[in-house]
Amino acid sequence: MGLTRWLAGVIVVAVLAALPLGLDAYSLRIATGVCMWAGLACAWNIVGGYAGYISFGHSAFFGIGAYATALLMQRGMDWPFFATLPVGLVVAAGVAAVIGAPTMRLRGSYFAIATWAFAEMLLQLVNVLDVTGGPGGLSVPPYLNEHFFYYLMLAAAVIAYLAVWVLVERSRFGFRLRALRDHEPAAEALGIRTTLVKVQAFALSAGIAAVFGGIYAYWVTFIDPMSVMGGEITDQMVVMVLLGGLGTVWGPALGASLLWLTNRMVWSALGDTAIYLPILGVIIVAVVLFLPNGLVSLLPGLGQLRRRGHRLLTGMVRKL
Amino acid sequence: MDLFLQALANGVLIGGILACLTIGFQLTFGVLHVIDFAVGGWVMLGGYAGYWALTLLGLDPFISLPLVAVVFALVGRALGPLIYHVRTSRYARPDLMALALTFGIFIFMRGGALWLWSFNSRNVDTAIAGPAIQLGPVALPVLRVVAFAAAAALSLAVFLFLYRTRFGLAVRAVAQSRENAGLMGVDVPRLSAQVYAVYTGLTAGVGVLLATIYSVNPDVGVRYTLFAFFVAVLAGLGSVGGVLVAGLFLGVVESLVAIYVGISYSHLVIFGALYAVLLISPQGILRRGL
Amino acid sequence: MASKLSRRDFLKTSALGVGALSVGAVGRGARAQTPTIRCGVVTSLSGANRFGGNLTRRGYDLWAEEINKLGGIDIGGTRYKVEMSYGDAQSNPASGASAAERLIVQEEVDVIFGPYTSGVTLAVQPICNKYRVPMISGSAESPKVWVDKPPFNFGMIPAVDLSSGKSLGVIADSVSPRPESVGVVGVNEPFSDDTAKGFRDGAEPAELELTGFELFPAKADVTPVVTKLKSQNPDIVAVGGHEEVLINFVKAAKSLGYRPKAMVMHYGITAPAFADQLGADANGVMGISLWTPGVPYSDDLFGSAADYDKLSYARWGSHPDYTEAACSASGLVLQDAAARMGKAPPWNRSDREALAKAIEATDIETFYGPVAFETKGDHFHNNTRPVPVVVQITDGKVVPVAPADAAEGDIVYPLPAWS
Amino acid sequence: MSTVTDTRTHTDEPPALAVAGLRRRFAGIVAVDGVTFDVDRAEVLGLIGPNGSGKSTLFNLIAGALTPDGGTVRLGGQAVTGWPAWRVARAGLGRTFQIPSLFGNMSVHDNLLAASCEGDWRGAPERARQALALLEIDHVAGNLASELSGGQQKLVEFARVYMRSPRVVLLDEVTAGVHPNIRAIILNAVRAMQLDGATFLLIEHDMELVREVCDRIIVMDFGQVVAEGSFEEIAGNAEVRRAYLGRSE
Repeated sequence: MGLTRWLAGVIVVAVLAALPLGLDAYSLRIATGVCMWAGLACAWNIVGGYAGYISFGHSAFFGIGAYATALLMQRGMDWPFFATLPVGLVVAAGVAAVIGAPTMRLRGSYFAIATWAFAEMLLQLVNVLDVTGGPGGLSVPPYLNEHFFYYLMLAAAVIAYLAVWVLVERSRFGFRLRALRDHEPAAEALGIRTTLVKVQAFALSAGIAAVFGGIYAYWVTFIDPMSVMGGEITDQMVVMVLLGGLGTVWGPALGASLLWLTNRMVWSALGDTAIYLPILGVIIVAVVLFLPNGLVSLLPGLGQLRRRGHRLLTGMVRKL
Repeated sequence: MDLFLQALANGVLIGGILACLTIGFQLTFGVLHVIDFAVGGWVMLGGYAGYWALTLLGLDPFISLPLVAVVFALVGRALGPLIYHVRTSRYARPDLMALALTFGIFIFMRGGALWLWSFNSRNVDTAIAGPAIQLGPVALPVLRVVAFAAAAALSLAVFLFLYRTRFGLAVRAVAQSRENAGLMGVDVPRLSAQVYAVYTGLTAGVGVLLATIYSVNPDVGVRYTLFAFFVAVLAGLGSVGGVLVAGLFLGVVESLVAIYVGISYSHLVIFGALYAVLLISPQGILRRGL
Repeated sequence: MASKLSRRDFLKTSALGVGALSVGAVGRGARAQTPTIRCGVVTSLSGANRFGGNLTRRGYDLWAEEINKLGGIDIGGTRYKVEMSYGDAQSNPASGASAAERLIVQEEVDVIFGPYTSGVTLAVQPICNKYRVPMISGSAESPKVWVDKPPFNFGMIPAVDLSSGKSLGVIADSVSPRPESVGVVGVNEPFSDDTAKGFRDGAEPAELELTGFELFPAKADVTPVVTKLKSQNPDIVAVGGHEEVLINFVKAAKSLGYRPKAMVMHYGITAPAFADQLGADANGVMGISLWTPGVPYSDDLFGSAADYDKLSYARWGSHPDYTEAACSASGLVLQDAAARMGKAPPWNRSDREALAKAIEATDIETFYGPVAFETKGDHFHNNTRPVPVVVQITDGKVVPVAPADAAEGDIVYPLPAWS
Repeated sequence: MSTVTDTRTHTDEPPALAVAGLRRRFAGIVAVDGVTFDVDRAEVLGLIGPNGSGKSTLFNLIAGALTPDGGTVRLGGQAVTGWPAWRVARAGLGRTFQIPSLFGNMSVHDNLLAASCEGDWRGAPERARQALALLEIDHVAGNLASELSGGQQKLVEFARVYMRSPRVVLLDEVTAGVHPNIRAIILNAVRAMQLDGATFLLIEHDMELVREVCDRIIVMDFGQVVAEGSFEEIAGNAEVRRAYLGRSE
């Protein structure tokens, strides 16, 4: 099993790594956006998919990362970019841990409201503060190398997915998470310290989102409250994961790629994306009603195909 | 002191309307166990309905209000079974899937409104206007006073309905225990859809009131969803009685913070308070049964 | 060209479906025969700022249509047509940057006409620097846009800190008895907050006592704001905001029976919606405009300011405001600079750099007014020449009332009680 | 796995589970009202009583899912009163729920592995093999838990308890409504664990089963223990008859 998986993974990553050879700067920008959204969806999925806690406040963590990077790179601070990412990660994870400990005692719907309230509060805060530039936002010293940002987003996304795959699919941590998602009292009865596990998951998820926020700030070179903390960022994450498949490894990547490419196509074809929002709404409703396990559940043959491929491959390896 | 009284009056007038806005939301939670993210969406659509009734039919919003409520009740009656279906489905977390469903509906409403009517605000003018009523040092805008009265009348109607009719008895029974009410012969799916209809109709009606006071644009929904959440959480989710106190409280707090702390901080304070209430007492501070 | 195109498309479609995005790149075959000057417009055609965004687009388009009627821009005796392409910034900085990159890379534009909002402008500036593409902004009024000395960006409208503050002094000096105090409020959003800060900072030079300064969120109920102002009771109330907030503000003031002696707003009251929605209640509200159809300027393409007003009205069905005028004048700047540079299109990287130098040296008069860009200081590349005019709504019309040399009507002060 | 060192010789060792004066009220109703009893090591104690007599609340209080208003719970001499459920579980308590509580979106095998997250993780696959064999569910190991029949779910839930080798096991109506074959498998597993030294407290309505496996029985009504003794003693107890027959269910 492992061999085919790894091989498939390596092929996908190799193709993605070769992508800049065939794309102009603009198309590469879109590919960079796909990587970013795939990473954000992956981050959201840790809490929303694996732990079963719907967060309506993840824009806050994306924003924390973006503001951490932008603030530390302002004149006078002049931090090197890569030094700012761990700061955003740690701050976001810390904030998530602090607010997560009490909020994650709340049952699902309350948690959703609490995270939403938290994100809106933070949005108001950056709007009011002087240090964040208020509504006028912050500029970041530009570094305009589209290949750099593509590879950086790609690397961050690959690391995020690997982290999820290793931590959630392959380790005790994942078993704990999925157990508490499916039946919290039963998980507790098996000795799983659910509140702690939830907080860990929330912090991990927030940290990953913050890293993408940091890269975003450096990439776009300008941030303001609405563009990095607006509710639409959370909306997109939720929809991407729901569409791809809640609590699956590759579902978020699938959902993110499809939605972001659709978004950009609608945008460049119609020159207007007002229609995009109602489409998002319809997708959510349709997925909840008809496809609760997301698009990945439409690929039942996938496992079979993989098994067959694996048999073929191991047979070949043995012959060699 | 004059300023304080004026701020208090502003807060009470708006708070009463916010309380009315939350009643339907609470009924829905009590009976369907669904947190309807789209509550602000119904307010927004109600406001637009009032606008179109005025623009196309020339109806004053206070006349079109019942009409709007009936139309949206029908819409809610059609949508209710879907929500009931998801809530009682065998999904891993039906409560969250139902929340996600209403979230999708909300995005659809907002996006649809943006797409159809774009970003600009619409005024819903009414014949009820004119100078403020001077009550000593306090100026009471006529329109707000009338809207407050209308909201109070609507709230009273809902209470009479809940406590004086057979239907209301069934609603309260289901809110107590869905299983037992079902055993007692209540058609729970049907009743749930009917409650959802009451909720959408009532909320859209309040949307008309709010549109006359402010104006309506596709983005107002988020704000009203926030207010409904706040009032509901403070009152205790599902509690209809606590809503009146919580609504007035929200209105007054927002108004006082705006005057004495700075209006920039009013949202910050509201969100912070909502958050604190959730943490300190998720069951609500004014928790009382339906 | 054709072979390059097919290779590019081939690579794209083969690249894991991302190729599906080459939508913007198709249909670029005929370019080789008649060289044109390719202009990109990056502005918010959707999103929260779509109205302003579409105004800018109208202004840019009107210039392009007019110049193409003459056969295009005259460079060394030959006329080259202008070809416009558009990128929607969705009122979002990241989308603005994407749009700019698409226009530059895929549409190969030579020059960009800038966004409506300052935030998007700030995100597009680095893209212009990277590809050495000049950007002329007919909007974007935040002073922040110019602080970092953007080498390729030029702004037609004086930053709002220059316009809103000065206007208080103009009003104070134009009426009697001279007002003594001003209360300033503004929406906490880009532009509006800069406007409010401009008013605040202008109070002292205008010898007005500042009774209060407060920013409030865009979605907030303005009743408390009005309540507070009423208790402070300044002579002049100055509001920074877009038309929607301004409309709500006037409604709230009326509902509480509050009427200050003067109400000044900045941008927004000249928008048709303001007078339409408020009706008689709009009368008496003052605003600031950097251009009105009555200004005494003219140029060869559009004629006088009044001619421009007529032309624009005929084309779009509404009277232009100063943003549209500044956007149309942006084209005049390009026209003038291209002629002075003297190089026929197609332009390469160094030509575009030369074009930027030429734009920097602009010193012309247009129907919009004189245009010359600062070359040092905090308003680097900002055209600070236009003088703000105080306008007042009288019988539903926007009438310039101060300073005296631009006035077309009498200033109403103090305002009469609400009808 | 377990450490069976001839227990019978140490008669003065503390009881495996000791409950004393346990009390809990909900909004005015006293659900558990001063319950006291001990369970010895490797003993099987049956807990019977009409619906609403407080049995499940008692379970939740012992397991830490609810916090008692008063009284103590000791596991092998260690006070665990008021501990959260996860901590009680780590102290050696295993339980099943009245309504099957499997991790529905995980396979049967993963359900078992999840039980060893906080225990012998390395040995989990081997232990899972044993559990699957003992409860005869090898053939559904790869199935999603939510796709199983009701009886199979009971088996998996039991297997999950078995995974942790708990010293004390609480079983809540573990054979209610299942096929006789499955009932036999569960009984067999109870005996196997009992041989390894596990102690059982089980809520049962199935009197046949109670007679078969329980060493001792306590009867609850209105939140209190109303009788205690062997099956025969209980069967002849007038109090019990009144509790069951005097009140319609």
